[in-house]
Amino acid sequence: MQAELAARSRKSGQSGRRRLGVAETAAGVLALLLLVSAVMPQVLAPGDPLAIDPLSAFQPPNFAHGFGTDESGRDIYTRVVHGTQYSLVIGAAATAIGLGLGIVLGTLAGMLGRVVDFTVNRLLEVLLAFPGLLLALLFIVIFGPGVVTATIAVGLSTAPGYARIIRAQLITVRSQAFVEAATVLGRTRWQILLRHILPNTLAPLFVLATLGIGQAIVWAATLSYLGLGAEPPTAEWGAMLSAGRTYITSAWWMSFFPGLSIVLTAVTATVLGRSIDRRMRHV
Amino acid sequence: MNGPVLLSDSAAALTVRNLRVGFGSAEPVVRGVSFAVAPGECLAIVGESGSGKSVTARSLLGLAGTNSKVTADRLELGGQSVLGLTDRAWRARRGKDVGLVLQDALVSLDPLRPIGREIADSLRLHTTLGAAGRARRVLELLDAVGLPEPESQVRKLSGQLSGGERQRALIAAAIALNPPLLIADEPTTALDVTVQAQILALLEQITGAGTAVLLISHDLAVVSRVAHRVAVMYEGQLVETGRTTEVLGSPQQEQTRRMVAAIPGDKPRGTRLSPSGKPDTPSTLSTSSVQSTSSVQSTVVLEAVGLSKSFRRPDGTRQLAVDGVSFALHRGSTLGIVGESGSGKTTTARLLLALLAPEHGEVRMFGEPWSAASEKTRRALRASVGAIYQDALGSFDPRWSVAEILTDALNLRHERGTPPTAKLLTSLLDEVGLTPTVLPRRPLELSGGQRQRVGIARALAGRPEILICDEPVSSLDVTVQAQVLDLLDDVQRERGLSLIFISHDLGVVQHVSDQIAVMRDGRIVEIGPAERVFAAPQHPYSAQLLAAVPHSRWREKPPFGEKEPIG
Amino acid sequence: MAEPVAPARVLPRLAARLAGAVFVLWMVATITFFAVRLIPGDPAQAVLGGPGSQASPEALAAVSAEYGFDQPVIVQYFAQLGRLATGDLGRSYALNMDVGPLVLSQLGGTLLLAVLALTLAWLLALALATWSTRGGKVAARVGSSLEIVAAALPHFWLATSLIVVFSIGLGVLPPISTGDVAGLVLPVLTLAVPLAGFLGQIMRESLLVALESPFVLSARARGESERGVRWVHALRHASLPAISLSGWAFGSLISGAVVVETIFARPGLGRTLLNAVTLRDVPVVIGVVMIVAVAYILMTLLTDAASRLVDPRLRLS
Amino acid sequence: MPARPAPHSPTPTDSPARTVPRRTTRALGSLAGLITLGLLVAGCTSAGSNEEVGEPKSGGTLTYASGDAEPSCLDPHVGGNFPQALVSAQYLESLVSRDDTGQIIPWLAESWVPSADGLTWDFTLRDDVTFTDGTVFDASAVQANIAHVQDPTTLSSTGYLALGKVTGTEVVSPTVVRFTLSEPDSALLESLSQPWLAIESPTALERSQDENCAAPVGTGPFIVESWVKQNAVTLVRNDDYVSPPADAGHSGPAYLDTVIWRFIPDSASRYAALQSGEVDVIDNAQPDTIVQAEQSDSIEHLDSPRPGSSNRIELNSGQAPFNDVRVREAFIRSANVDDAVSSLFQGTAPRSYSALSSVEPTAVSNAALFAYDPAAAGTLLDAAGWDEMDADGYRVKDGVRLTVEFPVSTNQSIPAEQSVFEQIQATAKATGFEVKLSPMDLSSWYAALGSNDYDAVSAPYTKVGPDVLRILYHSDSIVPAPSGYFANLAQVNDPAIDELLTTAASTADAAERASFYSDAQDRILEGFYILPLYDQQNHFLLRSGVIGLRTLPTVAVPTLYDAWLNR
Repeated sequence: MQAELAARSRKSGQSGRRRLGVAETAAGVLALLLLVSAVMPQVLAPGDPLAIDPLSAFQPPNFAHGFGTDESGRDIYTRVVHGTQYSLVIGAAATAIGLGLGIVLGTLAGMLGRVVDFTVNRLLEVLLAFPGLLLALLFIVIFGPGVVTATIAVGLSTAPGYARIIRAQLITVRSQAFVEAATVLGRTRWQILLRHILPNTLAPLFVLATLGIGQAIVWAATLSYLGLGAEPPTAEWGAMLSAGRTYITSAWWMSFFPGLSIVLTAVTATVLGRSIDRRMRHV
Repeated sequence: MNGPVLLSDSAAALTVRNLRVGFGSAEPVVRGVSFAVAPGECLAIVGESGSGKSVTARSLLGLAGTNSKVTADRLELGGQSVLGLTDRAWRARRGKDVGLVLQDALVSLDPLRPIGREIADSLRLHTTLGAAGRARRVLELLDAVGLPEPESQVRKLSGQLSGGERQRALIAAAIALNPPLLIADEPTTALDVTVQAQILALLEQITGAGTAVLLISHDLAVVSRVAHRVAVMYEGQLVETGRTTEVLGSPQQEQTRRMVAAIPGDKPRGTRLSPSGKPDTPSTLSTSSVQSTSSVQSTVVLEAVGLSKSFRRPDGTRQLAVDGVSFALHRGSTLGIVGESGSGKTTTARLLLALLAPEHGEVRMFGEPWSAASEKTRRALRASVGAIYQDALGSFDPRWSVAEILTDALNLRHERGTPPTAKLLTSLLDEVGLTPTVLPRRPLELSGGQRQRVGIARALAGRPEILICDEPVSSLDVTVQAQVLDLLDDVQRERGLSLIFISHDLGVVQHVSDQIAVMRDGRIVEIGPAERVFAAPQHPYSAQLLAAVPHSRWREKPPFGEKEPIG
Repeated sequence: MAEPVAPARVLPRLAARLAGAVFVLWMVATITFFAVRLIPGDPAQAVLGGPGSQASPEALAAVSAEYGFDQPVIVQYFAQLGRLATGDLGRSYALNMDVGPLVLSQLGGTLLLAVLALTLAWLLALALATWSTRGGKVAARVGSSLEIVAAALPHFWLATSLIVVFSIGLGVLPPISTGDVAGLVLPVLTLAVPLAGFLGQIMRESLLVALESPFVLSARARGESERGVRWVHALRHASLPAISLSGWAFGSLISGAVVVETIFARPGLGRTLLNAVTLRDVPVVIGVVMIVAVAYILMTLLTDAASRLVDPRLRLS
Repeated sequence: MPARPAPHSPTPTDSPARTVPRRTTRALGSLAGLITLGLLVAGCTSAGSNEEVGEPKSGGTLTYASGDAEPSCLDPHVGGNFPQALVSAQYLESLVSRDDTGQIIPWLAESWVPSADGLTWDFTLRDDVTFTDGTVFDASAVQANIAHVQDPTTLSSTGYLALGKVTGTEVVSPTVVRFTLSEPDSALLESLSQPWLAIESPTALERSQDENCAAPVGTGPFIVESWVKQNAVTLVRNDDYVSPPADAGHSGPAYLDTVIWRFIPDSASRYAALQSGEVDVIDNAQPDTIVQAEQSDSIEHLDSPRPGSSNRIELNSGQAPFNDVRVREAFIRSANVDDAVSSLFQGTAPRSYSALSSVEPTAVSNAALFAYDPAAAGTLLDAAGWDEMDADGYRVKDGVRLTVEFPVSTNQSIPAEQSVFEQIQATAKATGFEVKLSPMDLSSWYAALGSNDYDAVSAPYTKVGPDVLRILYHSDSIVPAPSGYFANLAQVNDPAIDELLTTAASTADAAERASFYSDAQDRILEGFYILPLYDQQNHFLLRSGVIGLRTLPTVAVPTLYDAWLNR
């Protein structure tokens, strides 16, 4: 979705170069924190995210446990920090799968003539008639729940959208004057495809990917929440939320902090993606 | 200020004294401009892009923008000061006391609303007329601006009208309330010459009816037709103001002189249009023009024989874009193709470049099949044909630097030999008048003139014998256009190139061409030596086209106030 | 109004759309059918209540024969297509009833939810977009931040938070949606807020573009007020991309309904689907998917029609 | 939270003739009922405050929110699972019931007599009962019901298996029906007391199954009025109701006008709905909400553990590593269950050390066997040859890691229970066990069990009486049923246990029989086949205005017959 948005706003060509805004700075700091959490969680949270302590279960946020503890006395702060890697990896992998498929389908449709374009287009139409979660659910029914299937499911369900954007982008690029200019210079079809069309089609995908990761994380968390993704006691945010939901009336902190992490990550991805997009367009 | 005496302030429809407009903390873009327009007078502010003329126009409506800072010693509409008006007070005046006509009505009229509604807006906002009254007035207005069958037009969207009709509708919307002052910002820029002439006539008529008109334009030729007085704007200041004939006939200031000199018009072939180090060499041109005129023994390098090409309309029927076009391009000469939009010029260029395959007829290159050859065969010959495009920026891969663009083009020539040296690059740049400082930059970072020079450099990189130029200067300011035309002239002479030069601008074509082909509706209605076609057009359409062209030989227009036009 | 379009041109277009719709439905049915075949386990077992029901071999055989599970897959496929073509969606394995009536009975609730949410999202987005583009950096920043955050809210978290605040904390709105109006508030909000974030971003961007366009300058030069500029000109342009995205938005609302209907204990297609998925109730899964596909196609047609209504240019080509 | 699985029917024991009253008059029955009620109130299995609440008031609508899955058929003959039992107890009645002490008491049958050989049973029926569709309740109605359950097309599972030894019924007189058995079945009365063998109108049973599933017709205090799928079943009072069980709190029609029976699978939503007053009663209450409710004045708690087995983890003794008793004991000793249960259930679920539910009088409890002792566990593992550690801290023997595959049915284990497993996983890790918890949906879970892909599993089993031990631990139960399911998940294969359970089933004397069951339980517990956790939790929360709600002592489903609203 964010991807569609980026594709759209690219056409609109809005405000030009500017200094780093407050939002961008905040997003940058958050992104850094997220990266550190994902790569070296021990730096921010030295504890063991799986260590139980039944006697200090259900503690509200306090000095010892900044985000409180869960039903088994695990420290929620530690789990949130250590959970970053799952969410980021799932988000990135799902986006990579979605984009990868999107590139293949979009390129096929955009490059290989009318018959392929027609076929792929119909296929995309069909796939788009399955709302995202339906496609993911179908996939999970067949291959069983779990992190890997949930990741692939999210990737699959985002692929048609990406494919459509890439195809449109490809067709736009293909009809641009510099492609014709390259023909006039005597370049072959393949040279033009490799040197001009593909690079110009794929460059904006970096932005799509950044925006997509945020949404992929939300989707993956939704699947975990429905009990179809990561399995407890894994410190994955969606799974933590799902566990916390049971205790929502007595222990709000169990679902609040993982939820906040998901929202902040998605927001960070959006702000960064749009900022990069703006810069790329106006350099 | 060295302009003529301003009219008395009470009589002026608009008085501006020491107007300054700035945005944010940056340098002001309008720096102390003063002028006045009297009822029934047309004052033209002429300047190149970025000179501040549009900002000036908008300030007069209180529409300079949200973060703008507008100051003036005086700013009066109809004798009343509009300095520091509230937005509400401004709104009451806009449309009623001053009307605005913008360039390109396709985007200046709301594309989602029928034109009747757009025109009725001013009436709705400023009068108490009922719906029926407004409808009646709209019809009157459409009639007044010369739109045929107004009843059927009111319900059309701007997209359904032709360019001229649209512009008329836009003018109708601006004059709906008979505002004493009409500001027209580039009102004819995107129009074909014949339509442009009609719109100018309409403006003239409006002026004649006693409305003060402030015309904003980059085009001196346009201005010369309708403006009583001209003010030349340069970098936010009016450098010269005076009667049209005086300013254009004997420009005093350097900026004005340069602009006047840059108009190609009917200046002889080879006359330099821009000041430069290279000397004027009108005498040396004759080699080519002699060749072309006495063409019997000269070589034909490019030949079109009965070319036809059609496209499918959305409803499935076919439209002939190019219909039986034949001509021959002789070595070292220039063939100008001129026509209005939709005449098939660009399709012809694409056929010549073998980007399209003709349905009938063929293109032959150096006597060999070209359009009929396979792309593989053609590819070897492509280096001999260079192309220059109107949208230079779009013709470059946005990700590539100038160095990459030119190296790529040079590489083709040197594919099997040594890679191009830095020296080769520099000499190429030198040839098109650029310095190596542009090499690391991307086209987006260059000015319009520089881009087109890079475009020419790329076309030259393959050492072509033929250049096909499709509207190469039409998006450039007149002085830049002059430089590029001079450059093309230079390289043609130095390299002995043969040129196809496509343009909608008769003046430009006249200046560069040995032979001229006039196209209309996909056909060549007239083809012949440039001098002959311009002096004695054979086809009525050519004559009509020529008549519509504003010339640099300034028509004597009675100075304002001496012979009051009767409305 | 544009010129009336000749019926001769409308009919082929309609026919093409219809053929496209039928094709999409056929493919949806095919993909779903074969996808569901990949699910491990004996469907006859599913009919008899899952492996826990200790069904007898005779019962299994009887069920296999009744449902045609003993036929080759391709025969089952064509039988399924034949039934679908006659509007027969088959019989639920788990719920002991025909899928058609079941799905139709659940459709209303979900459609109501989706339509209300779409409407509310539109209104919210419109309000936010117009407010945040009024001028002033603060409004613009706040507007854009609200949109980005709203768009990032996962349905399940938003739903839970709304319940905690409005049902448990303030006790003003019911935490379950049982059919009365009050019960609709939280589910509709849950679905509408993230969507409003998306639509708001799009509308704001296109509103800004529209406000910068020459025709708006023309209108201002005629003395049009800010409000007039927005309502007469800019909003119409700003709504176009959002309208064309409404088909997609509808799909995402259906996805969201799976979560929302479960949390708010609301009857509907989403909950039916999730149940059917866990119970491997193949006919219901296919039925829901088909109905959703039909709804989606209708929705796309509707958004097309809406686009044509708002943008008369589309009626011309 | 979807459904608990279908409970399984009891299997027959020898004739318990002496434990059954030979002839009980209705008056005596009522008296017994009154006494029982007193016991119930004192014993706190009935909810509602004990304070002065005054006379019961008629009228009002009670909304019940079930966390169990919505049944696909409201007729418990079809299939036969707990959700069906819950709702059908409001409109269907059985031939007999059970009181709080475990005695079978009259309901639709006034009395019963087994033959000396235990192969025929004569039931004398009440003669004043009609079904809510007007059909008379008589012997032929009972016959039709038994035939309905035994008809394969009914697809009955639980009821069908419970009648496994019933070969037929015979109408002796309108009020006497005779059951004939293939062999003596001491569990016959217990079986008939279960809701899955409730008696429905034979006229209604004639309808299609779809119709009967949508609105079964019985003799109960309420009538199914409508059923909106995925939303609610609406029940209205049966004004002609005359047949409460002997232990009911009053006679005549129920107090409530209407019962709305909702399905709210999400536990948090369910509790929130109770808090906000949207619903009056919820089942499957989660421990944290129970704790909250107990601190609140507006919500009451009703705890009614289900009969049959306790909730326990069964260790698969049929394959490595749990085929070694030392490893089983080590696992049990390494699991800190007490802390887990007390932290997660917060005092709502007392720890169990028994194979049977605490409501079963014959249950044997032995806390000493299940004490948390990681040191002892380590020693045992060392002795069993699991004496190496790998890098991750897990024990290894012959290069194989000490892994316990533990499939968890998310449908059957509430979140708190899943968390108990997680804590067991964490504490067992300290001793070197790698417990692999795999949450899965019901069908995957059954599939995992069927293919023997488990080392530990938790599968509750609801059934009236100690005979459940025979189903769960007799080696016959290792042989899978045609569906692949088998009840002896610990795969206990001990001839001594088989012998004890078989003997117990054929022993008529209660004390003797109890001692056989006691011995069998000792052997099961001492063989470390199971790790008991707590009783099968069955908590209800009700708003304090709800008075008189109790659970039937058969399978602990609530009955709303005595309930009334004090508001």
